[in-house]
Amino acid sequence: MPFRRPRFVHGKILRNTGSGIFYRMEVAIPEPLSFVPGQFAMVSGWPGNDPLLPRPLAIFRSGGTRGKGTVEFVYKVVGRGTALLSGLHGGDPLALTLPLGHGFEFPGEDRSWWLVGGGVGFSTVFPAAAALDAQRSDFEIFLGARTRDQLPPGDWIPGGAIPGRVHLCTDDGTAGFFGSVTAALRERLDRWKPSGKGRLAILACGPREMLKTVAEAALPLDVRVQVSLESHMACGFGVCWGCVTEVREGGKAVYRRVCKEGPVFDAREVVW
Amino acid sequence: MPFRRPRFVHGKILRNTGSGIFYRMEVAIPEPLSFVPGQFAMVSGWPGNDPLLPRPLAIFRSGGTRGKGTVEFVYKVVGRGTALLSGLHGGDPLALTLPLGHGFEFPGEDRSWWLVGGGVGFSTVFPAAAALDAQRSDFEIFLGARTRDQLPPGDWIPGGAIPGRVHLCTDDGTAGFFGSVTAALRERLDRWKPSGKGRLAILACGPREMLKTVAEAALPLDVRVQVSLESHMACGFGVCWGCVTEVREGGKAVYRRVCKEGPVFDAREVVW
Amino acid sequence: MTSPVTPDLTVRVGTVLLKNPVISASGTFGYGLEFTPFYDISRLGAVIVKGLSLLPTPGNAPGRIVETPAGMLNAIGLQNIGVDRFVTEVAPRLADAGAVCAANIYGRTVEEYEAVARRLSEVPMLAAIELNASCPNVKEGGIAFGSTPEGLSGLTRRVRAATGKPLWVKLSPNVSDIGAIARAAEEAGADAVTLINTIVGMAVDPRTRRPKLSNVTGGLSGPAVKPVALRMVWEACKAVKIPVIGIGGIQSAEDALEFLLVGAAAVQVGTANFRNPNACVEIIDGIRDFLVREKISRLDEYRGTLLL
Amino acid sequence: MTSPVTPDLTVRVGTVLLKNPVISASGTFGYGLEFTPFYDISRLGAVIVKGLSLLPTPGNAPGRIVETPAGMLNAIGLQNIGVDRFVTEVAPRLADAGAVCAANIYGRTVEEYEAVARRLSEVPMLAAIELNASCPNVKEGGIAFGSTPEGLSGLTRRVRAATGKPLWVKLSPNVSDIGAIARAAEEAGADAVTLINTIVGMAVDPRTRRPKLSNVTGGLSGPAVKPVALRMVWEACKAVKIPVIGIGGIQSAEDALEFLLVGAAAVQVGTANFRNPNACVEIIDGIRDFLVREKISRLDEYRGTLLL
Ligand SMILES: Cc1cc2nc3c(=O)[nH]c(=O)nc-3n(C[C@H](O)[C@H](O)[C@H](O)COP(=O)(O)OP(=O)(O)OC[C@H]3O[C@@H](n4cnc5c(N)ncnc54)[C@H](O)[C@@H]3O)c2cc1C
Ligand SMILES: Cc1cc2nc3c(=O)[nH]c(=O)nc-3n(C[C@H](O)[C@H](O)[C@H](O)COP(=O)(O)OP(=O)(O)OC[C@H]3O[C@@H](n4cnc5c(N)ncnc54)[C@H](O)[C@@H]3O)c2cc1C
Ligand SMILES: Cc1cc2nc3c(=O)[nH]c(=O)nc-3n(C[C@H](O)[C@H](O)[C@H](O)COP(=O)(O)O)c2cc1C
Ligand SMILES: Cc1cc2nc3c(=O)[nH]c(=O)nc-3n(C[C@H](O)[C@H](O)[C@H](O)COP(=O)(O)O)c2cc1C
Ligand code: FES
Ligand code: FES
Repeated sequence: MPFRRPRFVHGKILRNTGSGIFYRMEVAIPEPLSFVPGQFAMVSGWPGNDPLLPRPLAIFRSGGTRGKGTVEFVYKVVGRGTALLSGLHGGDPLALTLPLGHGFEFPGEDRSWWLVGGGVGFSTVFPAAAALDAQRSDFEIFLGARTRDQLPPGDWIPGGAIPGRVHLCTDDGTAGFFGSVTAALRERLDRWKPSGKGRLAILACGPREMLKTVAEAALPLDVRVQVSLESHMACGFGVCWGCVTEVREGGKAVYRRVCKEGPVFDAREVVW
Repeated sequence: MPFRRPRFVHGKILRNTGSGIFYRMEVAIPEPLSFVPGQFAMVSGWPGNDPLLPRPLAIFRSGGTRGKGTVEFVYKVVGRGTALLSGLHGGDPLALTLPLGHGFEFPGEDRSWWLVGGGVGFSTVFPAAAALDAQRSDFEIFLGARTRDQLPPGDWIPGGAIPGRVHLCTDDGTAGFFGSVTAALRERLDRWKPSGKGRLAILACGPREMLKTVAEAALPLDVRVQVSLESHMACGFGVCWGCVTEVREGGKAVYRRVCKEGPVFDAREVVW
Repeated sequence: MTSPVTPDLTVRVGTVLLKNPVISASGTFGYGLEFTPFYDISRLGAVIVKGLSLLPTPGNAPGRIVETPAGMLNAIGLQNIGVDRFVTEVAPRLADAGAVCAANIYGRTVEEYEAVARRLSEVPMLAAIELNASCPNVKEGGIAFGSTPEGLSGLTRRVRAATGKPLWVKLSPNVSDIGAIARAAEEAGADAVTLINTIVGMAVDPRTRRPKLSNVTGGLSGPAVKPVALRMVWEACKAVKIPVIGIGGIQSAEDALEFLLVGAAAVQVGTANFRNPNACVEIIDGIRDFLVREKISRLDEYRGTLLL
Repeated sequence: MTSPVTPDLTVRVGTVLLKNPVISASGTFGYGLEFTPFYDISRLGAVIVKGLSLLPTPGNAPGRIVETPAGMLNAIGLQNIGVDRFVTEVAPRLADAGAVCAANIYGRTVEEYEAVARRLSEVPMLAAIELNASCPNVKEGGIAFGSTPEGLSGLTRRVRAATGKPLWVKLSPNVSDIGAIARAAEEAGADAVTLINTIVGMAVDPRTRRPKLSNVTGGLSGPAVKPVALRMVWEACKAVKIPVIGIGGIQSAEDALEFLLVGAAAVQVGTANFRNPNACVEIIDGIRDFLVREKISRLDEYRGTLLL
């Protein structure tokens, strides 16, 4: 049985290769892992105590068989921790706590799925797309980047880069839609007609401003929007209360842990 | 002109390969370097501030031509810093301050040279042997290790592992002389007859206890003994006063900096 | 003497007997139950839960943690569910898990401290109450009480009178003379002192020109503070006769042994839990291995044997 | 406003004008001349030499430094050549090198402090005297004076009367209320305060059971202490009107800017010199680049502009 409850494991890097501005890293772990799209791992792979804290990375994929698991991540170098990760080689050890957090929900009544990834946010929504693709659900993908080179390689896209189903957007127009991913989403929403088949659901991950815009565009149309938030984390499993974000619960604004009650929240609850 | 005064340079690792328990690392530096055997470098090659301090390593060899220098080190993994070094790969950056310290002296009147290296101490005396070999001076090498595998590879020995000239010693008798390098040295001293050609000089590097024994055996015979001492260092270039050792100067015991007045001291002056 | 196979790790903190000296630190271990996926928390010497207040506390606005070299600043602001929910919802589950537990408490006023202590006195499963007189992140988090011997003495006396539980007083390191502070707690009736809480620190962003924490300042913890914590624990051990519980930057068995060597009765592990959720049990195992290697049959023979 | 090509980095520490805010810290820069192989030391805002005493001081026995997570402990014990040799042998060479210099001083008694200050008053090339009232590593290194406002006030007054040089008083961080200490120095006539000196710490070897420093305790410095130093500098800036010189864990221009942002008039760089002898000049260049990038023409426009 693949494990589903959080564990701290010592992994070993199998591959850690760059593709454009993204790195894709595969790690061998002692047992196969079962995860919900949107869940993440806390990763620390460097010697010494500086940086001290592990870094959260969405679980991109998992595999393996009994006694021999693998897990994959996709990341972008933005600071010291991710720079250190990018310098690791096959064979190097990596410590992981996983799977963590509350992932996306897939209730039966939602039948159409739109997945929105801004920047490296695709690493969080692709696993959801892969799951939908596997069960032959109806989904579309919206990917936003500043420029062409900052889009993920086409063969990483679950189901392939099928035009009409995959909407690439670049701020500078070097690929796909000329403009932001939220602008493309708005256009698509304008053309969208609720079918009899069920509700539309949006799963989004990206910069907070983007998520807010997605929520503002879609919520008034009674679309169910789930957003995966980011936050600085110390522990990742709910014991430090460092990562909180403000959400509305029962009419009251309260601080909820992004690592535990999130990272995926119902967009209606988030205090933007 | 190769540089001789200390500089802080950013190097790039060319090779960093293990041979038995020793690593040999070659680093490209911006300019060729001229050094005195016994001089050392402060090396720091890891990201982050933990470990914080650079580590001293004897300069094993230098090369290169104008605008393109190389420097080599030999080291043994004993703790965190050296473990980090051993994990570095070709292409990785390395920061170096070099050349540092007061190296061995080669005054004209000393004509016979015995070089004594205990453990990784050979990394400090081999450069001296290489210099003597180059000027066809008369030298012998004594190398001590716990066991056969902990001796340096024969082809690292300046002038080659010529029997009679090179005395290998192992505590467990698995190679060469069965016993400590100091025991072998004592035997050799018993057989030694001062020739008319000049004085005998001993250059030694290794554990402090070994150096003390060398000094006690040789100084009474009026042999000139130079020892290279170790010490925990913060700066390596004489500004923190962290690395001092007690030496006698003009009849008084004073604290002198191992990194500046040393690491090579006249064994008569050291307060053991 | 033959080498013992399983050294005796038990330690005594006043009247409280612990199966080993490793205690999880308040604020870094949630309510304890979050660790049950990782290991059986009854293996710990004790579990100390997040600081409890009379009423649920929302905590500070986000921007609560900043990483620093080998350390971190936090300004959580003591977000917690309040003592009532702890007593009714959490304590029974901790008891079921077989954990030895202590509750860390704080109040905005002396009266609140007393009320929380009184409420917790009714909970049989609690082995001790740890009085947080040193949280730097809320105005009323005790640091006002904890930074002078007089303030600490007054607070300790009042809480001492309010509860029959063993009382551990947690000290602030932001003081000139930790020995005097520890003595004040001892004289006021503390059964033990715990130190150190976090050191007040700050971080700002040169570009945005803003503090990185919403609270402006926060508490520094982690390996960075270990040398300071060890020195203060050593000084406290010399200053008082009651047990001293050492904490600050402990990440490994080696670190824990340093605190035990200078005289600590037990140790707490905080920030280390974040990077390695198994830190506490790995430290217990490491201490045991050390004693076996050094042929020491009882931890008590090792404690406080620093050679000067 | 057009982007300035070369921003104005000059700062004023009281009456002392510095070409930039970066000063090398006492005890980490030798007598300054050791750095001449690396760069032209006249490029620095100022150079502060190793703490000078009336007579040459041998310092502590070896076992003087220990590395700690992102920091180090030192217990050098103020080994130095004494004020006379400094005045006759070193000062002229520093003057030749074109360096702006301040001398850090300490004494075992108030009288010794006065005598050293008096002797240095005769040296025209010295821009200021920095009074070390905070060395934790020798009994008489000032920490006794520096840990209470009264002690510091008395010492500062006496040294103030003994010299006409600008007097910078270097404060100990091992206190409950840094603001009160800074005010004491100000009221006693200091022209500026420098903080922080090292935080008292300790390290022991669990196996040998011995302290790692011959002096048992030592002073913690380096990146580990930066958050604490920054907080204290911020508090001192709010407490006094005289300039505050910020120090503690600065390794990069970004770090230095944090101190300037909270109000420091200038900064000192200590431990960073060890790993990177060029640290000070790289920090100067980095500050300049930052101002260019941010289109700030004068450092003085940036200093103390923290947004709260
Ligand atoms: C649940 C979750 C899942 C994530 N999944 C992925 C993923 O799959 N791939 C990926 O590339 N990244 C992911 N991230 C973001 C990733 O964790 C950060 O980029 C990383 O921690 C930065 O570390 P660093 O040391 O490189 O940067 P730092 O040096 O720590 O910081 C660099 C910059 O990034 C900012 N930053 C750092 N951490 C965060 C954070 N958690 N949120 C927002 N800003 C931050 C800093 O303020 C700074 O401006 C995820 C974050 C969360 C919370
Ligand atoms: C001038 C000089 C030249 C040197 N040349 C070489 C060389 O060519 N090759 C080589 O392998 N080593 C050499 N050394 C020793 C080398 O510097 C240390 O092995 C290294 O600093 C240890 O770092 P670490 O982080 O791996 O060990 P740490 O984790 O710092 O320490 C591991 C153990 O080694 C001890 N230790 C650490 N540093 C020293 C030291 N400087 N002296 C004595 N004990 C120490 C510690 O106390 C501890 O027990 C030299 C030392 C000096 C002073
Ligand atoms: C995120 C966080 C929250 C904390 N909350 C509390 C608390 O509620 N009560 C308390 O007494 N100490 C609290 N502390 C302090 C720790 O218990 C401990 O004293 C300090 O972190 C030093 O130990 P460490 O370096 O092992 O973390 C907290 C520390 C951190 C890092
Ligand atoms: C090895 C060493 C020696 C020091 N000697 C002195 C000294 O003689 N006088 C003094 O005022 N401060 C001395 N200090 C303290 C530093 O000047 C500085 O205040 C402290 O190290 C914090 O700054 P940093 O983190 O940048 O090193 C010394 C520090 C170190 C590390
Ligand atoms: S990161 Fe610790 S509670 Fe979320
Ligand atoms: S290591 Fe700093 S003086 Fe020698």
